[in-house]
Amino acid sequence: MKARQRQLLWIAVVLIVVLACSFYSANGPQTTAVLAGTVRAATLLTLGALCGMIGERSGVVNIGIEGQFLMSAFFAFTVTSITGSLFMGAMAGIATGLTMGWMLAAMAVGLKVDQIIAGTVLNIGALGLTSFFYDGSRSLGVGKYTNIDLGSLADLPLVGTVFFSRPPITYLTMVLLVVVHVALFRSVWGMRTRAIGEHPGAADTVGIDVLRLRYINVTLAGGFAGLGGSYLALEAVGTFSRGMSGGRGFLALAVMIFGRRSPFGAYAAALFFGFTTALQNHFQLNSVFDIPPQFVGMLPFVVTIIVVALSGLMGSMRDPAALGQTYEKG
Amino acid sequence: MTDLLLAARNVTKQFPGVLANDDVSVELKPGRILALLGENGAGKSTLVNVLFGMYRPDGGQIIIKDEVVDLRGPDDAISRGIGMVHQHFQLVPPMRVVENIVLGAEPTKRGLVDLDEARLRVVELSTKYGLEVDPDALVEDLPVGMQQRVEILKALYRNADVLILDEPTGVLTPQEADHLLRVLRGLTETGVGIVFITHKLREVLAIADDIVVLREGRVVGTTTPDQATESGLAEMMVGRSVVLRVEKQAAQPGDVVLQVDDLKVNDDRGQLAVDGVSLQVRAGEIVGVAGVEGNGQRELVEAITGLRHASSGAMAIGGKPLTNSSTRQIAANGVGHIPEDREKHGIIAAYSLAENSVLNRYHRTPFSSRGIMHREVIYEHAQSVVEEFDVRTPSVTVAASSLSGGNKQKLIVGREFSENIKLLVAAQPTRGIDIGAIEFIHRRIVEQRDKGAAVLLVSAELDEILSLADRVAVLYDGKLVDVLDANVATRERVGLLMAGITD
Amino acid sequence: MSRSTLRSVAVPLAAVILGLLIGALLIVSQGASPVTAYSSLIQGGLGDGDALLRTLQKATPLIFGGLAVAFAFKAGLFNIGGQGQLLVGAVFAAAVGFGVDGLPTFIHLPAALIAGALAGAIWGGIAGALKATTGAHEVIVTIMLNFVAGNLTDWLSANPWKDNSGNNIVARTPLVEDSATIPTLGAVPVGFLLAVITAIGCWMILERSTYGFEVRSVGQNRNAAHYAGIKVGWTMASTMAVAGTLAALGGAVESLGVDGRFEAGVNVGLGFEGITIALLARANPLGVIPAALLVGLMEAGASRMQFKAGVAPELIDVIQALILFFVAAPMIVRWLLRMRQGDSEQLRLGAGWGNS
Amino acid sequence: SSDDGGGVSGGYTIGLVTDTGKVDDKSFNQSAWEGAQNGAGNILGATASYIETEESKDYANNIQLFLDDGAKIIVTVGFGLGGATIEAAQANPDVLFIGVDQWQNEALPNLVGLMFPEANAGFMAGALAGMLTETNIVGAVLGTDLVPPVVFFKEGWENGARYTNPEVQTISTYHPGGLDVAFGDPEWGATTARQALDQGADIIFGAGGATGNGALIEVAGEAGALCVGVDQDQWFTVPEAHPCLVTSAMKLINIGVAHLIAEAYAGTMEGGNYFGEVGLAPFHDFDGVVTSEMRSTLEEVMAGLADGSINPMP
Ligand SMILES: Nc1ncnc2c1ncn2[C@@H]1O[C@H](COP(=O)(O)OP(=O)(O)OP(=O)(O)O)[C@@H](O)[C@H]1O
Ligand SMILES: Nc1ncnc2c1ncn2[C@@H]1O[C@H](COP(=O)(O)OP(=O)(O)OP(=O)(O)O)[C@@H](O)[C@H]1O
Ligand SMILES: [Mg+2]
Ligand SMILES: [Mg+2]
Repeated sequence: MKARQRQLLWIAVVLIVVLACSFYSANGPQTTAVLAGTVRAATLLTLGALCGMIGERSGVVNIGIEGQFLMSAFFAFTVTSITGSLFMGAMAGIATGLTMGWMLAAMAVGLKVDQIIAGTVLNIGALGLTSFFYDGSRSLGVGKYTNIDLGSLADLPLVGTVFFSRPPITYLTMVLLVVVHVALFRSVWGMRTRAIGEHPGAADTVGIDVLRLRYINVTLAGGFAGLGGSYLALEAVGTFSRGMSGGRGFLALAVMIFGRRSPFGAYAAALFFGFTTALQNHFQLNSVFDIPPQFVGMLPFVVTIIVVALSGLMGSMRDPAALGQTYEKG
Repeated sequence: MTDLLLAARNVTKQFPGVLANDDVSVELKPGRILALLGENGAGKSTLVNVLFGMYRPDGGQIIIKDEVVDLRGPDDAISRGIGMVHQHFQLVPPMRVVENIVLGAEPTKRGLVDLDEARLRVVELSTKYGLEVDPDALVEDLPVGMQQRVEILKALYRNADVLILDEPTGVLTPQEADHLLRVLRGLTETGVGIVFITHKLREVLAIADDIVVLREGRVVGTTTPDQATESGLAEMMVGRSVVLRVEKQAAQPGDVVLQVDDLKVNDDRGQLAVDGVSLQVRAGEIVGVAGVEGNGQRELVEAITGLRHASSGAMAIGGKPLTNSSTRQIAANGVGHIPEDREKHGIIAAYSLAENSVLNRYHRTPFSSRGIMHREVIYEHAQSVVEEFDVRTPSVTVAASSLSGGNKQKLIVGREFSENIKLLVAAQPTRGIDIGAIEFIHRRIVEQRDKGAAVLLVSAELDEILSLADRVAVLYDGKLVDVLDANVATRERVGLLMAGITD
Repeated sequence: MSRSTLRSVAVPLAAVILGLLIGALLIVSQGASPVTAYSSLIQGGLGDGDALLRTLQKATPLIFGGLAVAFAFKAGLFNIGGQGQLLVGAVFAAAVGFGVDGLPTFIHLPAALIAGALAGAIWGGIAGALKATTGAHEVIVTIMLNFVAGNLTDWLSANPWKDNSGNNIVARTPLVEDSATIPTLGAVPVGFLLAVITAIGCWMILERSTYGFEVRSVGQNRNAAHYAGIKVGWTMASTMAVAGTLAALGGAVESLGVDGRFEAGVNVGLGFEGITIALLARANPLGVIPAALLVGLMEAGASRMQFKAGVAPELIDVIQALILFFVAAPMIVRWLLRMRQGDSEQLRLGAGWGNS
Repeated sequence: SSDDGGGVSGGYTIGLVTDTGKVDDKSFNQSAWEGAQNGAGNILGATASYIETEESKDYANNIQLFLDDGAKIIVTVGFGLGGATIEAAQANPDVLFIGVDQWQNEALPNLVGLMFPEANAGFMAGALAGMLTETNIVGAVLGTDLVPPVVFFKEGWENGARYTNPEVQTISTYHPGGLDVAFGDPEWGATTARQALDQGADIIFGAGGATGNGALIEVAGEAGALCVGVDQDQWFTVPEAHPCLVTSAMKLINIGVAHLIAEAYAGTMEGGNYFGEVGLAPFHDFDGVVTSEMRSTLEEVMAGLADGSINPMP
């Protein structure tokens, strides 16, 4: 099965490369635009998925990613607007994410509040607070993060624009993907994290402090959503507006599950979703089909449902065994 | 050399409403094996959990290597050289053997887990103690016997010189159990001290140096194997005399009730687990299915009871073909099923005893009609099951999760026996329960047989098969290697068949 | 009132008070008066017949939405799809409501409700059936279906079912016929009564019927449910269909009893609030009623609060989050009230999450 | 005049009810609110206050709150409030109503619908874009086709571009999601604007609340690309867009509202429809970019639109 999956993966990769190249030779700018849009739309979803993944791997469901995005975007924006420094803003976003993560941990791990409730508290609270305190007269002032070309790589056709001419948080996200992958599957922390998500009792009996590790992980994971919020306000958009996360925290959750709770899986799922989004814009921009935008707009969602169902048929994935359960010692 | 490896001095542990350990004192010296005996709920697990730092005692002292210690948690105990193999394995199923063994004490290289180093050490340990395992296998793919080796290796990896084993043989075949006992003996020769909990008196007499018997949280006796007998120990545990042999008349087999023809069944991973089994069970007889766990027993039972799809072959009950029928249809044809895994299949922990007592017949009259449940009827039914089957519980409205293992089992047996059944499929019906309850359940099974039911008994417990079955079928690698009459089925002969040796 | 009822009411009550107290701090931080704010909030929600009517109207879809989440929880399923289910229910009920005429009320109104309910059953059932047959996680599928439903209903109301009369330029259907309109009795909308009856019905089904037993068994232990002869897949699929029906009824009642038509963008967010309501109610169908009334009251009074005290209506969201937090973390409330810890009062829903 | 929510009983009160949205939305609610404040400022002792509608079901109630408070003039913003406003006007003949973007089929004496020929504004902006583009690709990132003014802006924009530049390729896209998110999704606006830029567009029209603003800000980050705002002079509402904002296709809601308030106060307001002004915002930093040739073309276009010789939506 493992080998079969790997085989399928390679076939998919080759297919994508071949298709991309042939489309590129047919219409360069449009192909570049679609693929660049794909990669771009994937960043936020990936950051959210990383946040959710670390929580779920530790046995804690996080449905508060949406709220974490929104609150972090708000503070990233506000701090940048006050200090005039994008870096300070980005840091503030991460700090906000960590704080939101800590609040989730305090509720779900410390106070043993039901995890779904804890996440919902974050979502409603963030929407309410950011809307309540948002000051429409503020603006970023310094302009948003702009693309950094990676030397001559950026001049390559197609991949240059798609991968090597990107703003900083996008690059950082790609680095973090690798870091989280290595940490999760190779490091001591990762091994223990996976253990407490699958069988906290077993971890406990070998002396791992389950509650403490969950506390730490859920808090840390918030940092990824926080970076996502910074991305949203400082890199993707360049301002704040009420409810600007627009359900992407939930989409990130879907992407995480779809990507089988692994960093690269999630990235692939996010790219896939980003692709359907970019494709749908492409169809409209270039009047490829003459159908109402409402139908074109369904494309990413319908395709995702179909793919999730098909991949379920191909071999269902399993949730971490202890997911959603409060751990009681003894 | 230390004198006392591990000791409890007047340990008291109180749970809400239960005094689980009451002024308990035990001692373990280097190179010795201490056996803890007692019926379900006597406080054995509680005591060893206290010794391992999982629970904090409410009173008394713990002594490790001549030193009074205050254990803050298992890591404290581990760092002092205590290792424990829990009653319910504490392994992470989707992780590799080697990962499970080093978890919590991982060797590292450049900040990452050094699995190569870990693998080396695991192989080294397993050859040294005769505990062969494949370090890269996923634990979830391993049979229980293997999983237990992993548990023991886990303790040894941490340089334990005290090994606590809570009911380690409960899930093993006789061969595996014997092997384990030999391994434990070998360990004591290196100076390791062992605390050993079991319900099997034979094992205690075979291996222990000291025996401590608990009842209702108190030590009721301390003895040694040369002074003790099986019946004496049993009486000390239960507080009354216990019949260890099952009293039964010769079987009076009637018509064929269960007919299985060339059945093939796959396991969870899609591998062929039951490979063309044909079998008959007649009314009024008990057919025991012996076999090392993982040789297709589970899949066979699940296919017969409708929990699992058979890929080919046929199955009929009372002449009615029911291959791949639903559990409900099969039950409706007079089949009672005591499932192997009571927590997984047999009960719903959050449900009350009353709801559990109708778990697979809530949809029938008199428990419900036209889609409406009749709560009074269900309540009364549960009351009668509880009374008749001696389920110890304050009331039938409490959640089943509050019952002890033995009492959960009695509830299930009571439920399955509360109707006239043509066929009883009993899988591991007495696993993990104490002698008193075993005696009770065995008597009930024979009673069913004598009322004319056909009984298919699957057990990893060879003694149970030999004492109950009228015919013994042996499964090996998914195939039925032989069916013996009880009078020719000796321990040795069945044991060899279980190992796949047919001649 | 017995001691135990008193205790079971004490925690939610204290949670509400604590939420309002913290909310008062926010009001003060904005330079407004909490007393004015809260008194106008209550007046706006209960002050007169109109206010009461609006509170009940707002509570109605919240009850349905809360039930849609709570019912699915019982089978261990997390229905985030209330929004989509509500939308399809609303648009199909409206379509039958305006598209057919000449029918007597006792046929037309039920027909419109059933049309909405069916649409919701299908919408929820898709997620359930996919879960049962392919293992597709219901959380993913219901999230995606929300987006699809939003687009679909927008399109329907802007194209085939658009109100082309007079000066309408908006994406909305024509008004439903009188014979399909849910009436109001004084200050009490009949839709609200329907919601209350539905809540009681859900409770009866879950606690007293064999189907409820099956649903709960699947939620508690799928393996044991299978052992007990319950068709696990069918139960999951049907539970999601029931949940979809419940949410859709909320939408149908909005179209037929409150708005008089379906209009794009009008029912936004209603479906998501069901999650809050279900959680506030601790997934108990009967608890959904007071939870929805509380939230409905706050939402009905929010405009007046802004009008009189100048406090932005988003404050309501913050207070809701706080109340939910205090309800879910009863030890805090108990500690404040010096109450003894209850045994197993802690609510557990998340356990249903990790068992796909 | 008071500039926050909260009714002030007594005195001459002007009430404003927003569509679902906030008075600081940098868009039509904000513009209308500015108009109401200006209108009140010109009347001695008058105060203006607002209620922000949370849910469209509250339209009638929110109007009623002002009626109960004795408001003399009530401004309702957005076509969504059309129905509720007509009902309130019929029930309260003594109160004057101004309905922004609300077309009046039948004139009521106390209700005026403030309408704008958005297509004209879009056409002018498009005409300018057609002249400014070097790649001959102009893009539009729009709210939703479910809202007619957005459609008018878009059609006008495309036709205007073609009018001055027959070679031009117009690439436009509506937000593909529901009405609930169409105006509040700057992330999509930005991503889509980028996709249009990557495809070669060098001037982009952002029309759709926060969604459109996202597009403007994205273009601001692209050296050499231009953007066009909508509704108000977005130079002032979206300062982040300064690097690219060449103009905005304005519908001067604030001026229209203030004007109608003055008429209402003076008792000269006539029921029915009133057409407010549309036009292009100043070019600000891009004054030098717009050549005098372009300016004269724009003037011709404006004249043509005014006398009907140019049809912005043929
Ligand atoms: N965590 C707990 N909370 C409450 N009561 C407990 C807990 N653990 C054990 N008990 C109670 O303490 C008593 C002793 O239980 P213990 O597990 O030590 O029994 P045991 O001798 O190991 O039984 P068995 O043979 O079934 O394993 C029982 O009455 C049990 O119900
Ligand atoms: N939280 C708890 N509250 C009450 N009793 C408990 C609790 N946890 C465990 N117990 C009881 O502790 C005892 C020992 O638990 P354990 O898990 O060892 O089960 P057991 O009785 O040994 O059953 P098994 O046959 O499955 O081994 C049981 O009687 C169980 O009911
Ligand atoms: Mg025990
Ligand atoms: Mg036991």
